Amino acid sequence: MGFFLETLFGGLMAGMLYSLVALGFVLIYKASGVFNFAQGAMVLFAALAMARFAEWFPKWFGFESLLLANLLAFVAAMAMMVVLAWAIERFCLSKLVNQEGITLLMATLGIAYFLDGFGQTLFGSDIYSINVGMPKDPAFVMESMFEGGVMISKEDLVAAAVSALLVIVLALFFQKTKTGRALRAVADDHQAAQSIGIPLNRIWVIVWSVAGFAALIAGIIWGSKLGVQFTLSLVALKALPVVILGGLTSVPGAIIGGLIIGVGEKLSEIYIGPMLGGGIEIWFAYVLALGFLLLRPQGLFGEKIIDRV
Amino acid sequence: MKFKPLALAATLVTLGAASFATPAMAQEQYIPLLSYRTGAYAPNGIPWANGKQDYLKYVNANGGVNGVKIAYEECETGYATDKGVECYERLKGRGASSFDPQSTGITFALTDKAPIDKIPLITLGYGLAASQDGGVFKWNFPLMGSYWTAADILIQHLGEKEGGLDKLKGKKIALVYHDSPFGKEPIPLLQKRAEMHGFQLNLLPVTAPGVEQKATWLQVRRDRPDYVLLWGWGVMNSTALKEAVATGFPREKMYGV
Amino acid sequence: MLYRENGQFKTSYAADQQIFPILQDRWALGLLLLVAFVVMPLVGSEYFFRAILIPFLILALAALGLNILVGYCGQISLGTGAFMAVGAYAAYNFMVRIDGMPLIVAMLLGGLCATVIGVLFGIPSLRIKGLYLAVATLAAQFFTDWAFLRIGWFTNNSTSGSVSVANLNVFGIPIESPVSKYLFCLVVVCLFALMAKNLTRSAIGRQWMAIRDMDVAAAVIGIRPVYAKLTAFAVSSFIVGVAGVLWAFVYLGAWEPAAFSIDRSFQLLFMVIIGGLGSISGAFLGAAFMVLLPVVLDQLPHWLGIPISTATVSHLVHMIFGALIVFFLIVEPHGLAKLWSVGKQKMRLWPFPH
Amino acid sequence: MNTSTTNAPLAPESNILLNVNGIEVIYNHVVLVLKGVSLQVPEGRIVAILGGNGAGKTTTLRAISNLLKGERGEVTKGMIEYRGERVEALSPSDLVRRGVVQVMEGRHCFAHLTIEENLLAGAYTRSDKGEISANLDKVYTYFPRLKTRRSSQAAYTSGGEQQMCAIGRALMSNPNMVLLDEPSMGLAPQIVEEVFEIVKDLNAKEKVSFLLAEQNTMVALRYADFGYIVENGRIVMEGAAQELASNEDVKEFYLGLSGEGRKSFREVKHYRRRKRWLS
Repeated sequence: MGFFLETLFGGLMAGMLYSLVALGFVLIYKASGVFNFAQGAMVLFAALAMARFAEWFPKWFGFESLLLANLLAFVAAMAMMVVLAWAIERFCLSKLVNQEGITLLMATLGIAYFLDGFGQTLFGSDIYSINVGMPKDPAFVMESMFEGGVMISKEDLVAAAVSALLVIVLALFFQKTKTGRALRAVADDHQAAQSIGIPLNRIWVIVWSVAGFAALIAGIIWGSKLGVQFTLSLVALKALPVVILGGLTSVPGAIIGGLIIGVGEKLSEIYIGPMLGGGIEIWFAYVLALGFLLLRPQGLFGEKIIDRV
Repeated sequence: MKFKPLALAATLVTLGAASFATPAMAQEQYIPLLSYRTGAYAPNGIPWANGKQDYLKYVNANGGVNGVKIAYEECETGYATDKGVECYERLKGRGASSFDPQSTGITFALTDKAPIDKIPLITLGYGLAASQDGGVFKWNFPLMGSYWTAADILIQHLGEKEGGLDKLKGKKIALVYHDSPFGKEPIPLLQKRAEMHGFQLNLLPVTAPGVEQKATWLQVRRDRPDYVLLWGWGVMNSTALKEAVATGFPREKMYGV
Repeated sequence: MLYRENGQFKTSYAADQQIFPILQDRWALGLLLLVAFVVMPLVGSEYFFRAILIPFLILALAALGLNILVGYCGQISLGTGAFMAVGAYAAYNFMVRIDGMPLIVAMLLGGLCATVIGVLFGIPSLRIKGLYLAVATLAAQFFTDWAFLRIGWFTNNSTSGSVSVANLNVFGIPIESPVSKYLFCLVVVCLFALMAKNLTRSAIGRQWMAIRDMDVAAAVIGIRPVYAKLTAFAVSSFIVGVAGVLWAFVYLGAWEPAAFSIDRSFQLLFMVIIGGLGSISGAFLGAAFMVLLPVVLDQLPHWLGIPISTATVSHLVHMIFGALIVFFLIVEPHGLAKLWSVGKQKMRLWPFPH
Repeated sequence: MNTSTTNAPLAPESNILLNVNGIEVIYNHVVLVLKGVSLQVPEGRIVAILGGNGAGKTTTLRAISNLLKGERGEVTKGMIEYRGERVEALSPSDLVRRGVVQVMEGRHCFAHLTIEENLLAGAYTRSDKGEISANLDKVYTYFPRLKTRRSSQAAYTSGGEQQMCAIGRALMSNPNMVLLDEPSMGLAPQIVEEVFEIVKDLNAKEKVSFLLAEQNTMVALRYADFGYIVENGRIVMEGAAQELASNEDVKEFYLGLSGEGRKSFREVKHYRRRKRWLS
């Protein structure tokens, strides 16, 4: 039982991180109807920038404070993400207005390739570490109930809290503000939004910057857990089943979906995996999501796909 | 019409190949180096590629091998088999005297081609374990032992530590391995050893590229093995260490290749 | 000027409905086939065959298969690599387990197995649409990756999970030399291209396109979405499966599941989109673009004699590649084939602009 | 650039709000759709562009509101002036700020937003909270139906309600001039009348000028002050609405009324100029 709980918690925490990446997908999809495959590359790019700047700034400017280095690196990395958002809008999206979803999807794959190459050219392709002072050691709770207690990683707890906060802020932003409403309008119909005077380019820069921010947070958390390296861009693949499970357009969906996938894959790996030879978590998440989709084609929380002929 | 760009490129490629095919002169041996400085395995690939080049430079600086200098050229594979095959095809025409594919997967793909082209495949501490027997793959030359050697050394070391191989009886050893041909190579040997010495072998695969190990280490924590053999590559190793710390598994009981 | 069809009259329906109604197109195609079948084997170098032409042909075939699904029927799939893998491993098993199994039969059987799996994973398409479906097909990708790695039976219990084939022959002719491999692929690709072209011109092809353009409206006029979608999945994965067999047997010779990873799926989807959705020649153009570009970019510094580390080159190739993809999408979202046909249209009207 | 003399039959005292002069539009660098269209909209009037499918009505509106870019089209010749200012280079959003807003053909409501959210989204260019809520009230008084459906998702409302929502949404930006594309499309005759009544009302009470593109010539001419007939990318006829409605050719071809009963299609007149070869 104690072990089950541990697995459950482990899954929840992993799921929280998937949610963070999934959030980036949802944001961009909601506001521009683009299924952004570059989200993983953005996470990698942001994390690389963060890790390397934190390493370089103290050398360049000759100070030693870790806090200051991290702060400056965070600001610099965020600035890069905004510039990136602007560049993507300027050189790519603005020229692809009104194209079909699949064309936009391909364009983001192109962007992903570009970012992978660009990030590694700038920052190198070795493993780098991000140290933002997250606690590394495990904590044990409920020791009275189970032998050896239930182990929870403190790092995961911090990560979960940060993600939860981010999600609440974003949900409010979308539902309550004028810009949020404009973002949703743009997602529904580019042209109509344009016709009533919503400037597409500005909206897109905003939303890609916000997604860049989500990517940066995700990158920092993953990076400080596991180190920053090229493979970080593959976490996007882990987030995909989350997005389809939760629904492409739902911020809470990304969170709940992440948790379900996280828990589902860890439990399946540990309890079903050995029967099948292990390593099943990679496809289990997808099959789980697929199963859900057969019941609800728009995902758990997605907006109903409305077809009027 | 479709072939217009192709034909153009064809001329380009042949031109390129012609002008750069350094003929293997008597005083020079040409060795293509397949390396991977990009992709998921770059953290291992970069130092390896650098090291090899440094060594070749060192050999050349000391007058080469019996006066024969070594010319080398790098080709980036990104650890992908088809890129590796392309590199092989491209570089073999330039008079390659041997190939070091630097990847198990590429070695597999080239094993059938090498005998036809009569180019030795030199695998330094990786590649097909079965090629240890020179009769099986005549053009494969494993140096420095193979994965089997490595696995065996690990078991012997554990035996020593416990005070004799027979002391391994009843112990639990977990193999956390990269789920690919590379990671699976040592399994037959370890299974044999497990039979011989009566220890229990738990196989825990980690899906490539190896960033997702939470479940694996949770299993390690549940099973509490006496030793963990880590058969990882690239980013998998650093992740494994971090996850091990996060689950509180003692580092001195982990052995990596 | 040269490209003008004045004076070419169609005197029968058959003439009006032929695949290439314009005389110049027929000439061009004939010339192309002549070059492919006769000139190339005479002049091509080994590197050119092994590293460029063979992968180009095989990937073009796979892209062709994918284009039927994506371009003609509008069902996005990110699991193409998986269907290739199914074809390859199935054919491998037929070869290993049945003595004297001819290569062609194994190849077609491999394609059939891919068809079955393709239809199986196509079933969700009846309920799920668009991007949701795209991601759902990833399930096929990851599942087959895992299955071929993990289930020993598929790989004939090879300890490492890597399998190889040797001594290929067709009707007793060995397929070993680069030229014979090339010609074999070329024949297969030509046959399948002809088949695909005709399929898309037939009733079933029109059904696919109707479903693609508006499935509800198509259903209303009596097209069964179930039938149309599943046949598209079946035909597509059959072709893709055969391409998988060629990729594994003819190009690689020895392979592991990583040869059919998700990167392959993306690569093929790129080909289809860059080449042109819903066009047969688009598959070839896209494949040519995707195969040649990295090779050329990779060697460019070498030709120019710029000393630059291979890692940087590789990163730069990634960047240029990504940028070019975006560039092409901006220039012509409907792919190279569309660019080509716009060019043709202009040539027909030249020198008058409109 | 004083070509407006060629077609300025309007009373000289009326103040020209929008002046379109000889524009050509090419799609995708290949297809020439508008071949020199000129028209004017005086302040406070309703002007209709009439014509069949593919005549170039929508393209004209989009050229004015600068929504062509998304369709890969561009204005290659001619000029567009709004209150004497050249506006071809402005973004759609700048135009909305200046008071020109388009209601697109086929309504284009934001399907997943509620009616009220749709309306509020229309006020994106306005930042004054009081103004926005006043506008919202105004829209609700003109379109009482919308008020009853304010919290339902736009996709689930009827076609007429969606059209009203689209017009209402445009009004939220407080425009001087509304470009109205095919308001009658897909609506029941009764609803069409209702929509046009409201348009007339808005024109009379709020002094909003309308440029509307319409296939339904009969209704359009009844509510408009002035009309242009477009065929094949050219203006072929223009005049005050009553004049047009009483013109025999217009009656015959666009209104389906003719003095001598039904005619065969062979005798139907087309207002095409002599066809250039290879046009």
